[in-house]
Amino acid sequence: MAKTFDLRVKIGSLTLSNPVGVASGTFGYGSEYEQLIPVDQIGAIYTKAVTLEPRSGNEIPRIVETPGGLLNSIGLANVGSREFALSKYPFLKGLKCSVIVNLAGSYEDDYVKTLDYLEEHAALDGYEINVSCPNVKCGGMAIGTDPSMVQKLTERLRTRTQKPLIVKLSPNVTDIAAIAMAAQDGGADAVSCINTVVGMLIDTKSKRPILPMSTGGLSGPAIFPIALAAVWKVSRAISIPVIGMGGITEPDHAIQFLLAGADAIQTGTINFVDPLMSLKVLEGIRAFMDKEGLTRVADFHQFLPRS
Amino acid sequence: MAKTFDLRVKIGSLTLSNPVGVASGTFGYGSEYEQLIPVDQIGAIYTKAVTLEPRSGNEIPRIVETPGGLLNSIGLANVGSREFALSKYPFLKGLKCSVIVNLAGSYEDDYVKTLDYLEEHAALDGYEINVSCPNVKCGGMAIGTDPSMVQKLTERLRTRTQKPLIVKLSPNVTDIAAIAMAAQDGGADAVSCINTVVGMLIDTKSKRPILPMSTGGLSGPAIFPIALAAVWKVSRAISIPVIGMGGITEPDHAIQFLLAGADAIQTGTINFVDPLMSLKVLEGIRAFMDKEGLTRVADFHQFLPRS
Amino acid sequence: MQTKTAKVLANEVVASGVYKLVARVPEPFEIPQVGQFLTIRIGEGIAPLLRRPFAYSNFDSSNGTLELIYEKRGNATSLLSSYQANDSIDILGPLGKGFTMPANGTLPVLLAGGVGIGPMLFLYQELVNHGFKPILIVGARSAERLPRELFPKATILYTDDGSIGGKGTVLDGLISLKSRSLLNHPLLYLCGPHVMMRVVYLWSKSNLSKASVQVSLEQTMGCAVGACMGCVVKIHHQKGFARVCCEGPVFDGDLINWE
Amino acid sequence: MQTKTAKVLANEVVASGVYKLVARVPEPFEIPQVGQFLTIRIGEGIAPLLRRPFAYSNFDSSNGTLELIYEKRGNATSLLSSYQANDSIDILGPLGKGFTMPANGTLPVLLAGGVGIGPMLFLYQELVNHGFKPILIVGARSAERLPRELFPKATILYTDDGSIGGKGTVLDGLISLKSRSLLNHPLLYLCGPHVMMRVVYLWSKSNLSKASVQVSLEQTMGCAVGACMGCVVKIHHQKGFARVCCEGPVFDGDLINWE
Ligand SMILES: Cc1cc2nc3c(=O)[nH]c(=O)nc-3n(C[C@H](O)[C@H](O)[C@H](O)COP(=O)(O)OP(=O)(O)OC[C@H]3O[C@@H](n4cnc5c(N)ncnc54)[C@H](O)[C@@H]3O)c2cc1C
Ligand SMILES: Cc1cc2nc3c(=O)[nH]c(=O)nc-3n(C[C@H](O)[C@H](O)[C@H](O)COP(=O)(O)OP(=O)(O)OC[C@H]3O[C@@H](n4cnc5c(N)ncnc54)[C@H](O)[C@@H]3O)c2cc1C
Ligand SMILES: Cc1cc2nc3c(=O)[nH]c(=O)nc-3n(C[C@H](O)[C@H](O)[C@H](O)COP(=O)(O)O)c2cc1C
Ligand SMILES: Cc1cc2nc3c(=O)[nH]c(=O)nc-3n(C[C@H](O)[C@H](O)[C@H](O)COP(=O)(O)O)c2cc1C
Ligand code: FES
Ligand code: FES
Repeated sequence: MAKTFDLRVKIGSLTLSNPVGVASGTFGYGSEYEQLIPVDQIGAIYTKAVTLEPRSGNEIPRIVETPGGLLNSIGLANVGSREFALSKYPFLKGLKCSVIVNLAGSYEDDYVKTLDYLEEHAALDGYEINVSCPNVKCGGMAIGTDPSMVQKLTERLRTRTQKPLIVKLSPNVTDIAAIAMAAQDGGADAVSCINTVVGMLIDTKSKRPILPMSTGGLSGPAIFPIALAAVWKVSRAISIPVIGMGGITEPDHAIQFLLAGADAIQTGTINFVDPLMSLKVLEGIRAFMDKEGLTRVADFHQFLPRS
Repeated sequence: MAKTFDLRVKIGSLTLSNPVGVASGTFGYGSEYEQLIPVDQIGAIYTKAVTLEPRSGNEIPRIVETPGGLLNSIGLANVGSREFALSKYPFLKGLKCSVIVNLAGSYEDDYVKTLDYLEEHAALDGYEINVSCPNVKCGGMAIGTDPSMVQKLTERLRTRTQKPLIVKLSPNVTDIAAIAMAAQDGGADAVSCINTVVGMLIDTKSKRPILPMSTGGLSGPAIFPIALAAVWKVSRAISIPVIGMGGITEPDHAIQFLLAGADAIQTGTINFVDPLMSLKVLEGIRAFMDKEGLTRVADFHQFLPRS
Repeated sequence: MQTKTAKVLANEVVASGVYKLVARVPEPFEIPQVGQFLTIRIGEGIAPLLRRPFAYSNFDSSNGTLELIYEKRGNATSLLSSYQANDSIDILGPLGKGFTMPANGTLPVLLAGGVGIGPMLFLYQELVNHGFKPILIVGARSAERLPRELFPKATILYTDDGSIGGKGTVLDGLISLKSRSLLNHPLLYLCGPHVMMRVVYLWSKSNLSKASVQVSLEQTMGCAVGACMGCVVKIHHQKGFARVCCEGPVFDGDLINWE
Repeated sequence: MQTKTAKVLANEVVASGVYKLVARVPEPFEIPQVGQFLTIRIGEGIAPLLRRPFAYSNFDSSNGTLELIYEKRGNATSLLSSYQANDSIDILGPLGKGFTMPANGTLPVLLAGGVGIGPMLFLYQELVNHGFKPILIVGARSAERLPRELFPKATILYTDDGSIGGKGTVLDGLISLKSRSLLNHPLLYLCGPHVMMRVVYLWSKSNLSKASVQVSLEQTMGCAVGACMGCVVKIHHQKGFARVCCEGPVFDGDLINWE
């Protein structure tokens, strides 16, 4: 007696087929994982950050393991908007699942120009505005830690697209709820949280920071409790959807995000470890709903009401 | 041919015999560990927080394990300043190692009154001002996330004691360096960082937060890279000594803190796992200095100069 | 209390999901009292991170051989079940306050639920050695969860599903003792799930005159030596809470706030 | 590329700190090219977290048996060395671009340093199968680090301490080949520590006319499938970097920015 669940999630004008996405920077442009997972079954793919011009990214090493985590300093390495439109867009456009482009830049204008370019040449299902990358000298987190800059940027982007705008929040702030409110006030359709936590390792042999820019962004299991607290707080401060991520390694973590107030989730670092985990998480969510008699994703919020 | 090392560290008017301390809340009032470790060899004991009045602390459970970490919600449970003076002070006073009292309160006045009381009735070697506890409704982190409040509190305490004042910083801020500068401007002799990171877990069976106040403080290996980045930044913003802690589980971690700019370190959660780790860390620091030809703790700072 | 590297002598399944670990502690060792516990650092990694507490279920002071009975519950106990003879384990103990021995002439009744059986077997033996004639009632979900070979012959069994012994809980066992009017000034010793202890305590206080009840509690532990205030239980006392690790794990039931 | 649960057939010490792992991959399996690699999820916990990459050192396509040679370096490889026959391992492969076979008549010279030996043994075998007469030069710190039983008979050995073979590095081996004037239009294949490959590459470019050099690089990997941009190496090309996991690990030495 298989029950039917309504797993759909609405983000602005967009309906995701299910709440499980794969996080920006951990799933490339989708095609890299094509042989390892039936990509179309994922709720949403969030692309690697796209900037107006191509970026070669930071020096090496860019990745190092920490206790229960991963510290990265990719530096928004990406092919740039033109090449994205030429070589990545066709594949992504052909997918049945929703595709959200992760948008990054150094200054407000960069975001605007990139959005304009993509709207015209590579229109997909929505934008995740990355104002929270800790691995670039300007832009990124510098914007994402200031509520007024977040609001202003969101407002400007809002006037230029009907597509869903999702603002991706940084955990490296005193009051993440204030940033979330600024995004909501600016007209965002949703927020996603969290991006990576600023972290560092030093090589005691060379006596130098391991990463070229000294610090990097921490992701993976270690940050799960931090991410859950962030989603919990943000969910209680705003009324638009919240997309939770950070340290998911098993379905139970995703369920915790949904219970905390998230409407959708993203698997990140764990995709590197188990490329099928996003769909295992989806299966686990379904099994939980079955066992608990939940029929819609919103039912998760009845236990710890968002407000 | 055993070399001699000068392991001493100066914090204001106080000289610690070596850079390794045991963190507040993880070593009780010292006597609890007496049978397990030669307490006198530790550089400094930082007591469990002392508040003016006794506090029974938060509801249960107060402790839960996370991936590579420990989430706690003790809520500053402690015997209060009078009982501290009566029953804890005599043992602590008899120790050969330095003893720093961790001071907490809800409002600025509480800190002042507690300090005054202890100065008169239970004078030890210095005070660590806990403005960073995430597990109490008021005080704690509410003060520690606001530079002007930190400066004002430090200034007030400064007028009332000659003893070292160490301000303990919270990582749950946008700009930890700004808080450190406020402490320095207020007259602190040192800062210690970091206190725990706000985190949360939800029990998907009961569908409730596991901790009674929903969120708690994350410590242990998971937070090590976050703590190291904090110490690195703080060390580059101020000139007073920095005491590093967060996630140390082995000597190499402590050495990373010292290289990042710390003058001393504290072992915390790991004391629960291996009660001897503080002294193993000290031994590891000594071995590193021997191998690298360092003779004083300040020599660690030559590789990555603080400013 | 002391930290020691003990050597595993055996680690075997004694019932479904239940194991008995036997290990040798090198000299000089401290001899645990009945009801005390130890903590084990399981694995060497960061998950599990904290040491895990287990009650002694036996201790041979002639050669430092300890025994414990444990249930596979999560990460740490699963990993513990993979330890084999000759492996080393990092232990810290003995810890906490154990059971108080009864006054002469008292009838000790021991009620164990689930893996609460470990300390109760130790206590049973100790009471017999001291000349008492204790009664032991053990409850479990079903027969296969009971390590019956380890039990004294006269053990009274109860299972939720009636698959062995009486159908019901250890409280039913206690009630049927009462109907046999064995109980005057009984001394009850309880170890098991919190709800079982609560129910038995409350029942005995209203149904047995002058019953005194000792309970062995569980709580998540950080330090296990009284330093972190993590392992508390609510008590009827102005300070509000007591630490299970050092003021317990054995408490007089009257002290506990059973709410 | 595919994820598979393979079964360990053997995992043995073949030299000091060096192991050979043999595992059976269930059907249907993909057959790796020489120079490709796979990643293994070692343990099931959160530390080590990332999968670890290893080059195939052999593959029997009749029954899906893979071999790899690895060195115990840190956490993950220590844990890997504890795997035993019949244990399962979670593998992902084959990954990356392998070696290009030489044109007929070319003399392939293979230089391996340390555990760079794995893919070189595979390549050697493959070249022999294709009718080439490759030369294999292997270097290590000292004799006991060399799994010599695995080497073809004619292997030229060099050790830093001279404990076996020539005293020096594989470059000394290459230089002495030149003096024997074996080398016209040689095709060099390198796998080993970055500095060794750099030195050999630079020397060969200035000392051997028309040498072409293929190098197999190592870099810390996140995804290993080209998605994360984590594993890059600097190249002489406007895009600045190439991903080792999918554009390599084998590169034409001329492309690499050896700075
Ligand atoms: C004083 C005392 C004596 C005990 N004696 C026994 C015994 O004799 N036999 C036995 O099987 N079990 C005993 N326990 C319980 C045992 O400690 C837990 O079953 C074990 O810690 C579970 O760890 P886990 O990782 O396998 O499970 P997890 O998945 O981590 O947790 C399962 C449950 O175990 C408990 N637990 C987890 N971490 C801790 C911790 N750090 N400290 C205490 N409890 C924790 C929690 O209640 C949790 O819900 C005792 C506990 C205490 C406090
Ligand atoms: C394409 C490729 C092929 C390889 N083939 C072999 C082989 O055949 N035999 C062999 O012994 N080794 C091989 N290596 C190296 C092997 O992957 C590392 O030795 C191993 O990952 C070390 O892990 P650890 O936890 O034991 O050591 P750690 O203590 O984690 O690290 C030791 C060193 O290993 C490297 N390393 C750590 N994590 C990673 C990672 N996620 N990805 C890549 N490198 C890492 C780093 O250089 C680090 O300094 C190969 C690496 C690559 C990239
Ligand atoms: C290697 C790597 C690259 C990333 N690149 C981006 C990026 O380009 N844009 C972005 O918004 N987030 C990026 N992130 C952050 C992730 O999308 C995610 O927010 C974070 O890793 C937390 O989730 P996790 O713990 O599940 O990985 C990256 C993360 C990693 C590990
Ligand atoms: C159980 C527990 C109780 C703590 N209590 C206090 C406290 O009373 N005052 C304080 O300043 N910090 C307290 N801390 C924070 C620690 O002193 C330390 O800053 C933090 O745990 C990070 O270090 P670690 O990762 O090594 O544990 C407590 C930490 C733990 C785990
Ligand atoms: S476990 Fe720390 S006080 Fe009991
Ligand atoms: S490891 Fe991710 S791109 Fe190569």
